[in-house]
Amino acid sequence: MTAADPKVTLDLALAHGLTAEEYDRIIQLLGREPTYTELGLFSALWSEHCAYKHSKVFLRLLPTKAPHVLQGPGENAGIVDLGDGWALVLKMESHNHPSFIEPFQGAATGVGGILRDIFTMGARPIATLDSLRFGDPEDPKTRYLIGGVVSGISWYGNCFGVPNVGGEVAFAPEYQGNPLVNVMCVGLVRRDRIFRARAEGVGNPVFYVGAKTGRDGIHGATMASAVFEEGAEERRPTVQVGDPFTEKMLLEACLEAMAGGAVVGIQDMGAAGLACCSSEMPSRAGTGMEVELSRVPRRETGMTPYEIMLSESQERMLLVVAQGREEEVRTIFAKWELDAVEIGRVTGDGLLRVRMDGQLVAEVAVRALTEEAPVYEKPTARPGWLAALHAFDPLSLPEPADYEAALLRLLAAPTIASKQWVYRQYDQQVGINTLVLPGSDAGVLRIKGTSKAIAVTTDSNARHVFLDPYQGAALAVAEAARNLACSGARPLAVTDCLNFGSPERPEILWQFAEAIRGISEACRALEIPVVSGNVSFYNETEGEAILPTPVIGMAGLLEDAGWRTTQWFKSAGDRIALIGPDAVSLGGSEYLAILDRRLAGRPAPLDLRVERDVQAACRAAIEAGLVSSAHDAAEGGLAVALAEACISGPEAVGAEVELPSLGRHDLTLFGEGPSRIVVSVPPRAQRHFESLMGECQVPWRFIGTVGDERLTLKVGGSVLVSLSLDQIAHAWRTGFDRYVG
Amino acid sequence: MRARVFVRLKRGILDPQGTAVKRALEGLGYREVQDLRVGRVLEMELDATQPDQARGRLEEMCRRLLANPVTEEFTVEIVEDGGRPRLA
Amino acid sequence: MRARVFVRLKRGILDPQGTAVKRALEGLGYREVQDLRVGRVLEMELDATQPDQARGRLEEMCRRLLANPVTEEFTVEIVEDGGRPRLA
Amino acid sequence: MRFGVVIFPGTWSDCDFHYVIGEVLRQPVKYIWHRDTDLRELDCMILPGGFSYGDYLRAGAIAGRSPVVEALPDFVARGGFVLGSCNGFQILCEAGMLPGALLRNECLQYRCQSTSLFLENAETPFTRGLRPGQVLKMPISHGEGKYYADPDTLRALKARNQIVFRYCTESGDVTKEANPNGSLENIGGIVNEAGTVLGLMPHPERAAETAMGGTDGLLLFHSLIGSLVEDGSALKR
Ligand SMILES: Nc1ncnc2c1ncn2[C@@H]1O[C@H](COP(=O)(O)OP(=O)(O)O)[C@@H](O)[C@H]1O
Ligand SMILES: [Mg+2]
Repeated sequence: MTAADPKVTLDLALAHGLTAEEYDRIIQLLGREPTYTELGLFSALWSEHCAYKHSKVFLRLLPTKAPHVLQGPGENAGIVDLGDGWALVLKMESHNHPSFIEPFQGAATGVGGILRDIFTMGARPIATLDSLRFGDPEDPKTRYLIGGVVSGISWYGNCFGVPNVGGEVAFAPEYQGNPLVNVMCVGLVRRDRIFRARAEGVGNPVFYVGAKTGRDGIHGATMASAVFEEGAEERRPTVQVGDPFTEKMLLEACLEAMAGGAVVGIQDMGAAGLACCSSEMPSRAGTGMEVELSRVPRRETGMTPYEIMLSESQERMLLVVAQGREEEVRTIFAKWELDAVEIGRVTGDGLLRVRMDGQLVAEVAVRALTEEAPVYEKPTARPGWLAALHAFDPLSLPEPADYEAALLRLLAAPTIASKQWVYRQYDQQVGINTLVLPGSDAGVLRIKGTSKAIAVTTDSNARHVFLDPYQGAALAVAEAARNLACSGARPLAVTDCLNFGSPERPEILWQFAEAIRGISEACRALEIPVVSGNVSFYNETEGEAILPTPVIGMAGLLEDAGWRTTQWFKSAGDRIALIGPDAVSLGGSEYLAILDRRLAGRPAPLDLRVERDVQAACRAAIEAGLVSSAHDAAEGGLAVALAEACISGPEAVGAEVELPSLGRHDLTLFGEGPSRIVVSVPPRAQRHFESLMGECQVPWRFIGTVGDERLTLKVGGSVLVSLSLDQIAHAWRTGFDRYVG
Repeated sequence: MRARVFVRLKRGILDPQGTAVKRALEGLGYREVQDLRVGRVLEMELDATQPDQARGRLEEMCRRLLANPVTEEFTVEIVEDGGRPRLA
Repeated sequence: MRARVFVRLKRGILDPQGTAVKRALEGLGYREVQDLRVGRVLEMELDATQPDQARGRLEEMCRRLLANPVTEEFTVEIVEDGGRPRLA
Repeated sequence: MRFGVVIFPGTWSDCDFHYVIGEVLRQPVKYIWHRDTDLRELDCMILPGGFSYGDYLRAGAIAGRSPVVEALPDFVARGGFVLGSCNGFQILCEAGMLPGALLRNECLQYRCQSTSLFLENAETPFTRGLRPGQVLKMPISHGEGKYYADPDTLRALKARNQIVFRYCTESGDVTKEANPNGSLENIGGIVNEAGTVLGLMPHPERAAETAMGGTDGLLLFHSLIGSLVEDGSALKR
C-alpha cells in the first residue's frame, strides 16, 4: 500500500464496476480486503472486456477445431496452417467506443492494437481490413465521424506499412450514437516460429519493451471515485494517442528478437495494460510473476502503482526472455531506438507480486484474476418486437413506378455505392503481395515463394441479424465464405467481432445467443473453424442498442494464385450464368431500407447444404478455368449485382439479361437471398461449364450475355431496365462521395 | 486586426511528433532541448475592430472547430494592427 | 527557459489547409476571417540561460532541421522564465 | 550492378525493392542501415518509400539529415546512381540533393492509386532506351507528394531537362484531372543536373510483375542496368 492510496471499500469497488457479490468473492479469494492496486487489477481483469463474463457460456458452442488449426481461441490471435511451412495468423477487434469519443485516434489505436495482436504471435502483418458502421449518412455528425475514422485508419496503417485490402461500410440509424469500428488483421509466420503469450520458465527475466507509460485510458472507474477530487485535472485519464512509427519499430525489434531465439513468451499490453499481461501470461503457463514498477519507463511524473498497472498506453509489449539472453534483447531494442527494461521475473508460486520501490503493493494468485473470474449465465428473452416486424409483408407496398429510377437509387445508396473514397486513402499494395485490391468480393494476397494465395473478407448484414439473429448470423458466415468462393478460395478460418448492446438486457443477450448458434451452425455446415474473435457489448446510447452486428472475418486459401477471380465482367460475348436457388425476399432488404425507410419482414431462408454446394460449384468452375468473373448477389439483389459486375472493373462493359420471374418485378430485381452467384463464362468454356454444373447438382441457368454499352434487364420478355453504363456508373461512383466529399 | 490561435495537445497526452523531433535535434547535437511539443498555429486576418469581441468569437471558433476538445487545448492572441501581441 | 518556434509556409505558397479551415469557419458563420494560414509551433523547454545565445541556437536548429528553406519561413520567440514573449 | 536498399527507421518499401531487384531482376542487392556510410561496394542506392521517422515534422526531414544520406553526395560524385521513390524522393529534396520540395497533397488526403506518367526525358540513365512521350503506369501511395519549386528553380529544371515524369491521362495528356496531388505542372519525378539522382513519387517496385498489374517499373531498372553496361561499367571509385 502506498500512503496516497484511498481506502478500499465496497463503494469504491462498486465505482470500479464490480458488483457486491464480486467484491465478496475477491475478499474470499484473497482471504482479506484487497489493496487499492489489487482492486484495480480485479476490476480490470474481471471486466467484461477481459473476462468475457457474459459471453463465455455461449462462445463455448463455436466450432474451433480442425486439422489445420494450429492455434484456436485463447491466445492473442488464431493460427491456421497454409502448407509449405507457412501459417496464417488472424484476428479482428473492435474499437467502437474510443472511435466515438475521438474518431481519428480511436480508429488509429484500433489498428495499432490489432497489429500487435498479430505480431505478438511472431507473424509479420500482411493485410488489414476494416468493417465500419455509421448512423444516418445525412447527419453532419456522421460525416465528421467517417472522416475521422477513415483518416485515423489510413494514417496508422499507412505509416506502419501494412496494406488494407478490404472491408465494409454500412449505415443504419441505430448506429447514430454508437458507430462501429472493427479492424481485422492477418499475418504470416513460419509454422515452426510461432510465439505464444506464456510466461514459461521459472527465473526467466520479464522485459518491458516499447513506448513509455503515461496515464492513457486508465480504467474510467478511477474517475468515479471521490478520492481524486483535488488535483483531479492532473489525474484524469487521457485519450490514447497512437504512434504508428513506434509501432513499426516495435514490430521490427520484436521479430528480430524472436528470430534470434531470445524470446520465450510475449504479449501486447492492450486493454488493461500491464495488469493483463502480468497475470494472463503466467496463468497460461501455470507460473507466477513478480514485477518492480519503479523500473517501468514512464513519460509522466508521480504515477501510482495503480496507474502504472492499468495504463493503456499504446505500442508496448511484455516479453519473457530466456535467462542469459538479456543483453541480446537490449541490443536489438536499442538498435530500433526503443526502451527494453527488465522489470521482473517468472516465479513458480502462481502469484502475481507487484512492488513499487521494493514495497509490496499487490500479491494475488494469477488464477484468481484469470481462470476464477466470474462467469454468468444471464437470462435471455426473445424480443417482443419481432412478431410485428415479421408480420409485415413487403409485397403489401405498391410496386415502384419506375424500375430504372429504383435501381439508380439503390446503386447510389451509401451502403451499396463504391467505397473508393475510403480505400484510396489506404495503402493497398505495400509488401507487393496484393493480387486483388479492394473493390472486388475479397482481397487476395500471394504468398511469396509459393504458388499459393490467400483471400480475405469481412461481412455482416445487420438488418438480417436484427430480424432473425440465428439465420442472420449464419448468413454472415455464408456470405463471407461465398465472397471467398467467388474469389477462388477455399475458406480456412473465421475470426469474428460480435458487436451487441447490453448483455444485461435479456433481449440483447437472446440476440447474442441466437447469433452464436447461427455462426456455429453455419461454420459446422461449411466446415470452417472459428480461431479467434472479440466480443463488444454495451454498444448503446440512452437505452437504444445498435443493430446486432456479428461481423465475420474470414480467410481462405487458393492453392494456385492463378485461380484468383474478380467480380467484374471482362469480355463481350461471355455468357452470364446465375448459380443458386430462387428463394429471395424483400424482408430486411436494402430496397426496403432505401425506398421505404423500413426495416421489417422476413429474410429469405438459408439452406446451408445448398450454400455449400453452390460455393463448391463456383470454386470448381474457377479452378477449371471456366469463368471470367464471379460475384455474389447480396445487398440490392440481382439487379445490383449485375450492375456492379458491369461497372466495378477497370473497364465498364454492358450486359443484356433475361431474369426468371419470381413474382413481382421488384422481388425479381431487388429481392435478396443467400447462395446466389453471378458468373460470366467465355464461349469456349460454355459446354464444359454446363456439364460441371450438372455434376455439382446445383440450381443454375444462363441468364444473359456480356456486351454493349448498356445494362438491359428483362423479365418475361419486357424490358424493365435499360440504362447506359455512364448512368449506372455515375450513380454508383458518386453515391458515397456525396455524403463525405 | 491580426490574431493567432495556438492549438496544442493537452498535458499528459502523448506527442509522438514532439518526441521524434526532440530526438532528431539531440542527434544533431542540440542537447539543450529538454522538452518539446508540437502544436498548430493559425494566423488570421480578421475583419473586426473590437479586440475583446474578436477574442470571444475566436474562442468560440476554437471550441466549435479549430481545437479538438478531447485532446487539445488552445490559446488566442490578438495582435492589434501593427502592435505587439496581447497574451490571453 | 521557454521558447517557441513558428514555422509557416512562405507567402506566395498556397496553403490548402488554411483555405479549407477558412471555408469551414465561413460555413459556421464566421465571416470575419479574411485570411487564414496554418503553421506549426514548436514549444520547447531549453536548458539555457542566455537568451541571445539560445536564440542563435534556435535559429540554427531551424535552418538545419525545423524549417524547410524552400517552402517555409520561421520566427523564434524566447519566453524568459515566467516572462512575456520577446518577438524576433 | 550492385544495389543497396537503405533502411531508415520507418521505411517500408525496403523489402519490396529488395525482392524486385533480387528475385525479379536477379541483380546483387543488400540492405544498408541508415547509420552505415560505407557505400564502396555499390553502384546504385535505393531510397525506398515509407514513413521515415514517422514523417513527423515534415516527410523525409529527419531522414534527410541521417549519416547514410550525408554520404550520398560523395557516392554520386564517384559515379554512383541514386533512386529515391516516394519517401525517398522526399528525403532527397529535404537533403538538398534534388531541388524543390514535396508538400501535402492538395486534396489534404492520402492517395493510393494507379497513375500514368508521361516520360519527358529519355536521356537519363534511368530512362535511356525508352521513348520520349512514352506513358508508363505506376501506382502512387502518399500524403505529401505535391511537388513545389520556386519559379527560378522551375525554369532551371526545364532548361536543363531535369523533369523526367509528369502525371498524365492513360492516353498521355498532361491535364489537371490527371494530377493526383496538385503537383506543380504535374511533376511526378525529376533528376539532378547530371541525371544520376532520380526522385519520383510513384512506386516502380509495385509495377514490376504482371501479377501486380504491370511491369513498367522494371523499365527504369532495365535502362539503368543497360546504361551501366553500355558505359562499360564506368563507375569510378
Ligand atoms: N472500409 C473499407 N475498407 C476497405 N475496403 C472497403 C471498405 N468498404 C468497402 N470496401 C471494398 O469495397 C468492395 C465492396 O464492398 P461491399 O459492397 O461491402 O462488398 P461485399 O458485399 O461483396 O462484401 C469490397 O471490395 C470491399 O473490400
Ligand atoms: Mg460480395
